[in-house]
Amino acid sequence: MIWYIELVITILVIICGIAAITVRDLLGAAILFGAYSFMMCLLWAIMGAVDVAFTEASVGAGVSTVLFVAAVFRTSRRTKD
Amino acid sequence: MHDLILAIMSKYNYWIYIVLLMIGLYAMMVKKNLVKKIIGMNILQTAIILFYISVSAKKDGTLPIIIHGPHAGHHPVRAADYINPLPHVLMLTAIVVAVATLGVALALAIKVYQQYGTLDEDEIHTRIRK
Amino acid sequence: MKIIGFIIVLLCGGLLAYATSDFPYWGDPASPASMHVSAYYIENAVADTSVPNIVTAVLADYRGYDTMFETAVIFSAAIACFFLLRIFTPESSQSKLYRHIPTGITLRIAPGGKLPEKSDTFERIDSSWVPHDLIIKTACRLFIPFIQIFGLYVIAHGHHSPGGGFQGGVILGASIILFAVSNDLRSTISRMGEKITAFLCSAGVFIYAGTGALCILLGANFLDYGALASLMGVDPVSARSHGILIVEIGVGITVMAVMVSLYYILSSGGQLDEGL
Amino acid sequence: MSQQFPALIIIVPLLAAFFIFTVSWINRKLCFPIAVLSLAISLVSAMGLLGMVLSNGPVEYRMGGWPPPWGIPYYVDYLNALVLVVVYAVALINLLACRQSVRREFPDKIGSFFTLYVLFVTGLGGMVVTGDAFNLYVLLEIASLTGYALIGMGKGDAALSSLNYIFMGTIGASFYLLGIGYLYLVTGSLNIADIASILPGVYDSKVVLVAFIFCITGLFLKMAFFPLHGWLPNAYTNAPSAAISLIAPLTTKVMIYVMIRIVLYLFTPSFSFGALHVGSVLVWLSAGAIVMGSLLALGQKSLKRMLAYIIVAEVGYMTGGLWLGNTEGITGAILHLVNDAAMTLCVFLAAGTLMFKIKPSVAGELQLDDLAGSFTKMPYTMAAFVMGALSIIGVPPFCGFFSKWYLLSGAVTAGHYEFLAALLFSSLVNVVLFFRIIEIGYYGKPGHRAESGHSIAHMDEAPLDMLIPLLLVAAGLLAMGFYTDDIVTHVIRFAIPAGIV
Amino acid sequence: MEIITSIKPFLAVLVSSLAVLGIIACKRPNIRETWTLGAAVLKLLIVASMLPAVLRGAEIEYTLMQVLPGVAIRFRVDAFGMLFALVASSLWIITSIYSIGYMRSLKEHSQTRYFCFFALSLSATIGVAFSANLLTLYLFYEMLSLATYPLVTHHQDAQARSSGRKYLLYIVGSSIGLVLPAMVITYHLTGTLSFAGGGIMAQAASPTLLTILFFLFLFGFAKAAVMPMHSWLPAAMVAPTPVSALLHAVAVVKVGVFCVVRVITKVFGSDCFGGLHLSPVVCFVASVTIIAASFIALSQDGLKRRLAFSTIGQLSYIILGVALLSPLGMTGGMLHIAMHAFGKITLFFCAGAIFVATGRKNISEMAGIGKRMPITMAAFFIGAMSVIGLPPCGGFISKWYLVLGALEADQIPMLIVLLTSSLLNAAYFLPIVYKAFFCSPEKSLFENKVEEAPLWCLVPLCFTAIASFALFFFPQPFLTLAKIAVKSITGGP
Repeated sequence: MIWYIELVITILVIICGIAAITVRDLLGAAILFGAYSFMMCLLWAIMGAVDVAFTEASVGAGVSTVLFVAAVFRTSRRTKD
Repeated sequence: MHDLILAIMSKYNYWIYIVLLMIGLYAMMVKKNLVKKIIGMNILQTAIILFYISVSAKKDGTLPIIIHGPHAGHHPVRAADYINPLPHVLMLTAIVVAVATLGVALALAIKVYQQYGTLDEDEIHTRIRK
Repeated sequence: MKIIGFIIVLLCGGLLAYATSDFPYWGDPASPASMHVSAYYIENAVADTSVPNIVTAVLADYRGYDTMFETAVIFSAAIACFFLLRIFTPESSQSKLYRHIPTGITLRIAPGGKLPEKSDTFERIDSSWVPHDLIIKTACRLFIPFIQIFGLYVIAHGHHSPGGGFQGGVILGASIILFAVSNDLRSTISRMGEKITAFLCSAGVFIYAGTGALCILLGANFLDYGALASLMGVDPVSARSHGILIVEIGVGITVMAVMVSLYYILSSGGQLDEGL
Repeated sequence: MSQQFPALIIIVPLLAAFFIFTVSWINRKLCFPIAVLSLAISLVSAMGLLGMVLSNGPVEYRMGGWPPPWGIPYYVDYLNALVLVVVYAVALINLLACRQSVRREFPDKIGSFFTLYVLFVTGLGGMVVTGDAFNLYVLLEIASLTGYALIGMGKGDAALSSLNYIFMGTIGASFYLLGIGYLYLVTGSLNIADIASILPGVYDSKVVLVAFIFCITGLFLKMAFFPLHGWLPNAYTNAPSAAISLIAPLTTKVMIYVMIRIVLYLFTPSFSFGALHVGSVLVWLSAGAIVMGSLLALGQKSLKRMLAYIIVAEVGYMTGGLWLGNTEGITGAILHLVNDAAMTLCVFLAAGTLMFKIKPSVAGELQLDDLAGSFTKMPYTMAAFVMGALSIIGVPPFCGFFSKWYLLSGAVTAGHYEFLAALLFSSLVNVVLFFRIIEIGYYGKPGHRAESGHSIAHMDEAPLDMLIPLLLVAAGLLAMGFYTDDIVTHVIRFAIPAGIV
Repeated sequence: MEIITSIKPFLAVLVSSLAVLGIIACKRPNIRETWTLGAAVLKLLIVASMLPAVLRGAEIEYTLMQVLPGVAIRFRVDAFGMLFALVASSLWIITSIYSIGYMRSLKEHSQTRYFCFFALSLSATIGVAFSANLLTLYLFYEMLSLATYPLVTHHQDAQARSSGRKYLLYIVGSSIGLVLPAMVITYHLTGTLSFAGGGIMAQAASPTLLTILFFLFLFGFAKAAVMPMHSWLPAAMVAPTPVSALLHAVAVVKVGVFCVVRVITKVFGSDCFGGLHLSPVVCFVASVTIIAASFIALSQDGLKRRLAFSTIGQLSYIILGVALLSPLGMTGGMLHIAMHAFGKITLFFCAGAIFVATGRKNISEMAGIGKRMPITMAAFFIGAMSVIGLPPCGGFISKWYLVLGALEADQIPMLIVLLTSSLLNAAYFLPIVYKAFFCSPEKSLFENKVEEAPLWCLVPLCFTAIASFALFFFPQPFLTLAKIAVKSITGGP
């Protein structure tokens, strides 16, 4: 029952990961990275690592994204690759 | 053939983490934009965390929190019932290290931008040569 | 470069895949990783520390030394950002924007120019100012207290449920960051200044390491909370549990302060003047 | 109290770091004394620890009172007691020397500088004494993070090169973490001694092989072994001189110590030298590293950059010495680790002192030509520099000669004549390098820089509190040369595990 | 043979290094030079005080410190080392007196540095003479190379720079590139580096390896100026004359020869050396050097350059004598160290005196100078005779022993070489004397009243001239020392 949810999340993780390093807008990349972290944290929650998932949700999907946005806001969104 | 499928299916988390690690490494080596490199760095670290978590997983094991409280019966704790907690602990530390590195890297990226006015490595190098 | 990088990446991937064929099956309870050390933790955590959440027990007691340095890593990250990016500029050296609230006119005060006197008709605004959305502001004001209470709960309840000092600290820090995002940086800093965050940064880790050092003074090894029993007047096992709580609080304080100060420095590019 | 020494060497600087940062908001003048005091206490306890080890064997300290492998133990044996003393001595001497230049370079960030400084030393010290593979990773990250920050504050392209260093360093650390994870997968333990005891059962597993490859590759990245040295020269050239004279002597050396620890004590010699046959390959690689490092150093115009490439070559010395896999070679590697820390400290301190007095013609980078006439203007600094140079060249009775001697005889014993040739080659290249500098300082007339827009009139001997530590180190080079045999017979001989011919 | 343990050898080495502190400390020239002279005299006294014991056949030993397993920094005074130390330390006094006069009358710059490194190089020389094993030898050898660099390049101009480069390239390059690996291999083969009467190499390895090792040593000690490692010596003549006099007629070059002799006699041992059939090869190399150097010397016009090439030739006499492996030949070779030192230093002093008085360096400009500077040129004549090997001068004795040695080893070609080279020596020295005395001087010598050099310069050269004259009649104690040394090597009666 649970396995295809896991499969979907797995695929989503990889997609988000690839998207985060390919989109040509750094703000978008930051947001995609947040999504990636969140998917990752779901994956870990499924594997039973609740503490790690909790941390990743608050750090990876939360603070890291904010820091990325702040940094992009201080520099520039423009990128060639 | 069948057991090959089995081998692949039974270890698919490991394949995922390898793929993610390759993505992160690729981004760090090939991408020219510094923030992209930093994102790649984080993907690399999360990939390794995923590996550790996969190591810790146990079939039909429950969360590493001992059943307790008034309703808990007093049956002995068996290690096979609970997911291996040690990698979780290590990975909590690793996540912290990751975010710390991220902070410093972003600070340096901002400093670089203040200095050269761009985040693209090639442009920075042309500016240095000038 | 692209090609070389790609080759190296493939090499690493191939190497890892090559090793994977010798891995034990996924989730195999008999794999050596699950047998040797971790089994001991699972079976004895409650007896040793009376903390049901094994992760917390291992994190803060068995491997408490790691966790102390994990906190020190965070701390040093904050120092590093401060050291790298902080720019001390005198107040009157950059031009400022003021907005006349009744008319909505924005006036720019040149460096060294005379500032309007403190009154509610003028408000200082950022250079990249957008009119604040009332709904967002109010909603954030409503949420923040509950977020913070939840953060405190996560810290305090780490013994029995997922969570602990680190997660709770991040949540607390996130709440403050949320406030800074919904309002502006200056008003946040006026509530929680740079010195306070710096002090909290050191204080948290100081609590952690100090607890350990206290154990040394009490004649035990470093971080051996059992020695605190004589101070607390409880048996060593629950003394360990209390000690874990203390260090979790320390971790929480540090992490919160660090997250906030990281946000301050990064979002303002070092001036701590205009934020996101 | 003496049984708490292993904790004290780490705890005192750690607490001091937090204290310094808090105090710096109240009174900046207090930061320096606190830092000196804490490092002095650690140095004393490190020496006491060495004494304990010498008198009654290795010491074990259990953090939190938990017995290994469940808790995190500290094992202090002959090897890391020695390295520990070196680390803290270098850190303290450099700290004493760098006060003025810190005041000049970061007037309003003194507090955070000293905090980072002390944290960096703490990380290195912890790495040296810890007996837990994962704890080593955490400490490694502390040392690296503070190192990035210290380097990033330099002039010129410091920020960029430091960012580059972060990327390389993180890849290296992650590889190390991955390798440890693989080992954990097959052994289920993180304690170095415990892993070493379990490992022989699974030598033939591919996992162990890959774990070995990733650990060593990560460490090579961190220690700038030749093909992976790209980050080092830029980072070391642009770093502020107060920081670099700490980082350059210690970082690579401690990483080499970690490699020695991993190779000899984690994957025991029977695996490293016996089961897998990479020894001679790595010796060839290090011979190449030595030659390339020396050649690249020849091409440099900037003083620090040249010294940085010399470090790359020296890393080759020690790696090769370890992988020769015989007693002389490993003795040479360990001895050279100790000596090279002192020699590098000496030359980098001298370079920092010169930078303190001479205004470089290129921003932030002291060119070789800027040294014209320095012998007449700053005789004592240059004397110390020459002593360091002679030690690096390997002239008796300076300590550099004896470690090189052990390496050479190890190469002869193992029959690796290419390594012998590489060592001699780099010695000759060092002669050329340093006498080029000495010629410039000796023949060059200070006046001729006047038309290039720099008046050297203000150039004179450095202040005493920079000069005294420098001369102290220079004298230490001689002393260590004379007492080589004591170091070897009383310490290093016991540091080499049994089973090495 | 009795072994006396005494700190004296170490003191003899140390004393001039300690004098350096005094020289640096005081700024006033007079006190500075007092320090130098005092140290020189003290050194000579210490060395001389060990003479009786050595003449008695004893050896004095002092171990400073153990540095490598089985290898210590150890001093050991035997007859041969005593001979060399005696020569060097006695000539140091004279040279310091001379250099005081020279430096002052030419008003050279940075004399403090000059005297410091002079003292340092002297202690290095004595250290080489007294060293008891290869490591100590190598230590002081390197110290000498580095300490003489500032002396050679004293003038700090472009020429000095290039010559200094050449000097370092040859000396340090060869010692690191050739001697160091040779030492390491020796240590690996034999497990020790200390000198022994019969050598330490006997049957230690295959003859090929031993032969290679020997040539590494022979050419590695480039200070011996065996061709093709000779061309640093003429280049080093840019140094001030006292430096050339002491270092390039006595200390540096003789140290090189000394090292080679030590390697032949004490590391390989005469038996092993003869067993490898190296003797004819080395004799051949040496004789080629002798003849070629003499011919080149003929073509040199610069006085100091001519002296330099003559030195190259004379050095190979010593190597030749020892390589003959015949007792008389060895005696002659060792004796030649002393004899040639006195003769050659006289010549250099004269060259310096002429330069001080007239500022001339080339032989072609010295016509009739003898009429103006009779004493100097008389001394020059004596020195020349001694170097050529004509009686009644010290040089004759050593050369006589060499000839006898060649006969004893019935190496007739070597005999021919010796005689030819003597003729060549005469050919390149006597014309100078002839021109100086019997050619009509050119005007300029009369116009700017050329006088004898100042007394500070004149007295030393007269002294050395008389000394090399007297050594013909009283070759003691050098002859005795040489005989003892040879006996200790060959073990003969």
